[in-house]
Amino acid sequence: MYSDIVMDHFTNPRNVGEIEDADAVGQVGNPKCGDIMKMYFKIEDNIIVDVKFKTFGCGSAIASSSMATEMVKGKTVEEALALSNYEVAKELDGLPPAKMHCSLLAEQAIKSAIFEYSKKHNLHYKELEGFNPSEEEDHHDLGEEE
Amino acid sequence: MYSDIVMDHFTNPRNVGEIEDADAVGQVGNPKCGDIMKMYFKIEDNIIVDVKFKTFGCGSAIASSSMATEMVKGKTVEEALALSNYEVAKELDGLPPAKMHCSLLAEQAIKSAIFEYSKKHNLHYKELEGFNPSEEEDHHDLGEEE
Amino acid sequence: MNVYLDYSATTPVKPEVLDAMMPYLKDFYGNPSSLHSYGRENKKAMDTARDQVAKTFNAKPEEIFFTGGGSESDNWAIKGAAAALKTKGRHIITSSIEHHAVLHTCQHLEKEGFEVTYLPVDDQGIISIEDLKDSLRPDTILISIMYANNEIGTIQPVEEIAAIAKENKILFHTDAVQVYGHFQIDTQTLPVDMISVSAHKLYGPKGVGALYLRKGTKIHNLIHGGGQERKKRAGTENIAGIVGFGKAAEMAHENLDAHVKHLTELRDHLMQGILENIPNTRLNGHREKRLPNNVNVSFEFIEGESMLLSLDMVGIAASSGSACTSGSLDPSHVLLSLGLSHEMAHGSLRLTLGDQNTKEEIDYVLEQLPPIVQRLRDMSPLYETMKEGAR
Amino acid sequence: MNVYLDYSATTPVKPEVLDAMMPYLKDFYGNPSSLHSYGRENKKAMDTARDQVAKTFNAKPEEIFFTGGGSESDNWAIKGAAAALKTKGRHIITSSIEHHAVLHTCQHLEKEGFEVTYLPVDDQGIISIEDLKDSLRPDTILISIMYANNEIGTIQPVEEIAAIAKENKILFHTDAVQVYGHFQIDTQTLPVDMISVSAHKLYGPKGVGALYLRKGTKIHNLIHGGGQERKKRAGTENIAGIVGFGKAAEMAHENLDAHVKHLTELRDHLMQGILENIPNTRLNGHREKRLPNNVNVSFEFIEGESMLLSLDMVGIAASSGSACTSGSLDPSHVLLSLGLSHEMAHGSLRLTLGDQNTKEEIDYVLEQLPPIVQRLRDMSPLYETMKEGAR
Ligand SMILES: Cc1ncc(COP(=O)(O)O)c(C=O)c1O
Ligand SMILES: Cc1ncc(COP(=O)(O)O)c(C=O)c1O
Repeated sequence: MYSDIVMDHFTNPRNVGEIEDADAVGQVGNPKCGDIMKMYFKIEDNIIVDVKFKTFGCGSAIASSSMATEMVKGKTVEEALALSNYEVAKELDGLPPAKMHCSLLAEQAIKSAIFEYSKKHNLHYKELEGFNPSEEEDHHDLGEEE
Repeated sequence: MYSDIVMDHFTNPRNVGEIEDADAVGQVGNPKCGDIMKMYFKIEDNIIVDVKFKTFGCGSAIASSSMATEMVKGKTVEEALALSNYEVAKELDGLPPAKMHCSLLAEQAIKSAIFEYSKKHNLHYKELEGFNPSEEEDHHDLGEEE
Repeated sequence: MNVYLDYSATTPVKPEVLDAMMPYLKDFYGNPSSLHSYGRENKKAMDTARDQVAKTFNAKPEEIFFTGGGSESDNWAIKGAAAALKTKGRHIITSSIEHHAVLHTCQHLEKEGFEVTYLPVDDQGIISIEDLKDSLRPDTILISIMYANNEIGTIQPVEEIAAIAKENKILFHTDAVQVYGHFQIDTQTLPVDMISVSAHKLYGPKGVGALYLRKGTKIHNLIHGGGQERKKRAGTENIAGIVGFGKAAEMAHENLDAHVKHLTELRDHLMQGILENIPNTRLNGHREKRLPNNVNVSFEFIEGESMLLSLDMVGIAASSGSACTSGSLDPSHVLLSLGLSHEMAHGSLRLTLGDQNTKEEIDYVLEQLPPIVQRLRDMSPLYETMKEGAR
Repeated sequence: MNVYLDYSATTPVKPEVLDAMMPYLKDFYGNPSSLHSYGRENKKAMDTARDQVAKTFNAKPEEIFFTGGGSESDNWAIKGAAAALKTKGRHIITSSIEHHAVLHTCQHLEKEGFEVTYLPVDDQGIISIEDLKDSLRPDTILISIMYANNEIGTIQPVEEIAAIAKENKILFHTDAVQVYGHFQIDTQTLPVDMISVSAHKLYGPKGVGALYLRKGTKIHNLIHGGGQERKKRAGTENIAGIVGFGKAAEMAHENLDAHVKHLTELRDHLMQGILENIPNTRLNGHREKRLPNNVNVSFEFIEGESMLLSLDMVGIAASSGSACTSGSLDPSHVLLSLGLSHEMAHGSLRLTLGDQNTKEEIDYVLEQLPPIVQRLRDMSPLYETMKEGAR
């Protein structure tokens, strides 16, 4: 079902944990859908110098968090904001269709954290235009019946 | 499905044929239901001295005809009239439920022939009271649905 | 000699098919819906089988839904379409010679308020395209006409029917249980919406079938429940059966031409041998538009069951349209629809061939059959009457 | 070590069962409806299987109808009763924790104009008899309540329900798929009208089931067509499957007591081991009124799929009520019906035992599970929040 890379990131997730004095924290998802992702960022001179996550969720949610944090570490804030869930899924060697929303959650956790950061520091990122962290998406595939 | 006795009477039917100068002939059944039985009797001094049959029908119809003719041969007319289809079926070591009507057909072929005989010779048999050879019975088991 | 000539009733399972099934009866017992590795193996096997079956129809795997057999597929297609479209209309068109799985389903729907036109057939068993056109109504929602008949082997003008259905935007279902494995059905060129097939007619296991459902065709479920078969057919999957079906379907389509050629030769030899050597015999069904493995004849003056019993005693397995073989009142509705008298319908014999049959077997049948027919005729009061009439 | 703990999803086929099936996959391929000897053998085998299953219910063979599985049996019983009785009434009573084969069927009937009462359950998963009585209406035609639940193992007061149904002359159907092979169901003493069972839950093959239908109970057919199963369920019979089912049913009922004792011991060992060693864990379902092979627990703060994956990596096969295992939006309707929060429902783990399990295996699970739970909790933001709250 899952690629070897997903299984590797699930078994040995990178960047698990918290950052006590984080510059930005973002949390997305809700327990109803079975996924909550929380990301902590340490940002210096517009560079993401450290990132950690905690995830309540399925295997692909954990792997997506792990991969996404790896992908933004050391990047500029703008670069992090430009990361799309498709890139995360691609780096994971693919996700099952029903699990694509997990990668989206990772993308949104990053955006949500930086959104908070931009508010605090009065910064403006055009990648965040229209982004609303409290907007809950109905991201599950309901499948088809009758 | 069929007992050995049925199979024996089907494979080597006794008394197949016609009697040219029969004293009584009876035919029952109709092609719609897939069974027609015709019996020929030679009767002397109230004794059935010879009997033959012809049957269009399934294995149990042929076996029932064969067995019934054997059972009435050498008997008095009254004894022949007293023969019930259950006795024929029993002698055959049983018939499948859906095939019991075949034995009934044999009983009726005998009655029908003797009915004709009684008419011709102006005889009266109490066993034939109420018997009507042209009355067609809906003897098939329709089974159950819904 | 033992000669099985009842392949249209059911076929043996090919050894290769059974080999493919065995691991799923033994080691891989997981539920394919499960997440763990016991289930994952089975999920893969199901995917392979679905691909195999899809390929035979030149279809997408998502268009194949596994069922518990041809009857379930027929019921699902017809009831499912009727339920989904009942607000659009309540008229269904079928033929008078369908398999009972279609016929009784339609009769059931009549009780539920649908109207059904049963198209008559000509004396060879073919519907008239004119009749079909005439029977179309604005509220017609479904045409269900079988590809080939299971008793007499007659093949319907399916391309024309499909074209008419498409033109009039009416769903078209075909029961292809008897042609599957004999003809290539190409869903890219034939505009059919639903096709019923069954594994045990093409050397697969019993109790598995499939419904081809063209992408976008919306019908209601027949079996509600779990999310199996993309939420369209509930129930833990019969994995071994499905794997066997996939393998059987693949094998059948690998050498379709050789298979059909072999069968056609044997069939024609058998058919001619019977018609030439046994008088008062009629071929039932169309001479050319006919399944390559079907011979159906009626012998006057005798009844089918006694013929089958006699054949069975010399090792020949066949079937008959006589009511006496089924315990029902009337002989085959198919034979009666051709215009046969009850006697002739009762006297029918169906011999259906398969991969394993040989010319020697057919010769054996041609040797055994005439004396059997003669023996039964000699016992028949109808034959006697005929002879007397001729005197 | 490989430990299969998903017996409620499906069981392996017993070697004796497979042995019984093999001749019908190989040599005896005839259609049991056929007259010739190829078919007659199979007819006999079907009769034997029917006797075997009938015996387990202390019922008559004529009361057993083979189907394509538990889901089909459920659909047939409910839709068949609804259709047969719709002129009498249109109200059906069921529970909120039925298997989807019952639940989705009832929801489907609602769309067709029936009214359905879904009885709630208490926090252990048991319906209230008072609720049931209160929900009765003059137009109630059917009560369908499962014998035991497939996820949490809770057993319903079936005797009381049956008595109420009988008193009020309402048909009573029970989905006994999960209890079959664990408990003796005696139809002579339990006044139930219809019972659904499935072969692959008691070491038989997948894709076969049965409906017990009390003599005299009139329901409509689900699958119309040929005259199989005494004209009540059409389709060429899955003989090998049916023979295997008969054998499996017989074997299961031969040593029911020893089997249940073995399972109960292992279950209690596993249950206690988990509850005692892993904090913030809740047992789902009733402690005593419970299937002998079912353990269902919720671990706070973690999600089920990731638990299953982790267990699978150490060779343990289990299942979960998390939505993430099924791709649906909501976690198990059963767990939510108990009053569990979404988090707790997502964090459920179902371990279901079978004949093959040993104490060593359970010890292995008890050794592997705590660190897996801890590792996932350490990754969970919910666990973090809880700890912060406690600080
Ligand atoms: C309680 C219950 N009912 C019905 C079913 C459906 O049975 P089947 O998978 O044989 O269709 C199952 C198992 O999946 C079950 O556990
Ligand atoms: C034309 C046709 N349709 C449907 C069926 C039913 O298929 P199954 O026996 O697999 O249910 C058959 C065979 O019995 C058939 O010949």
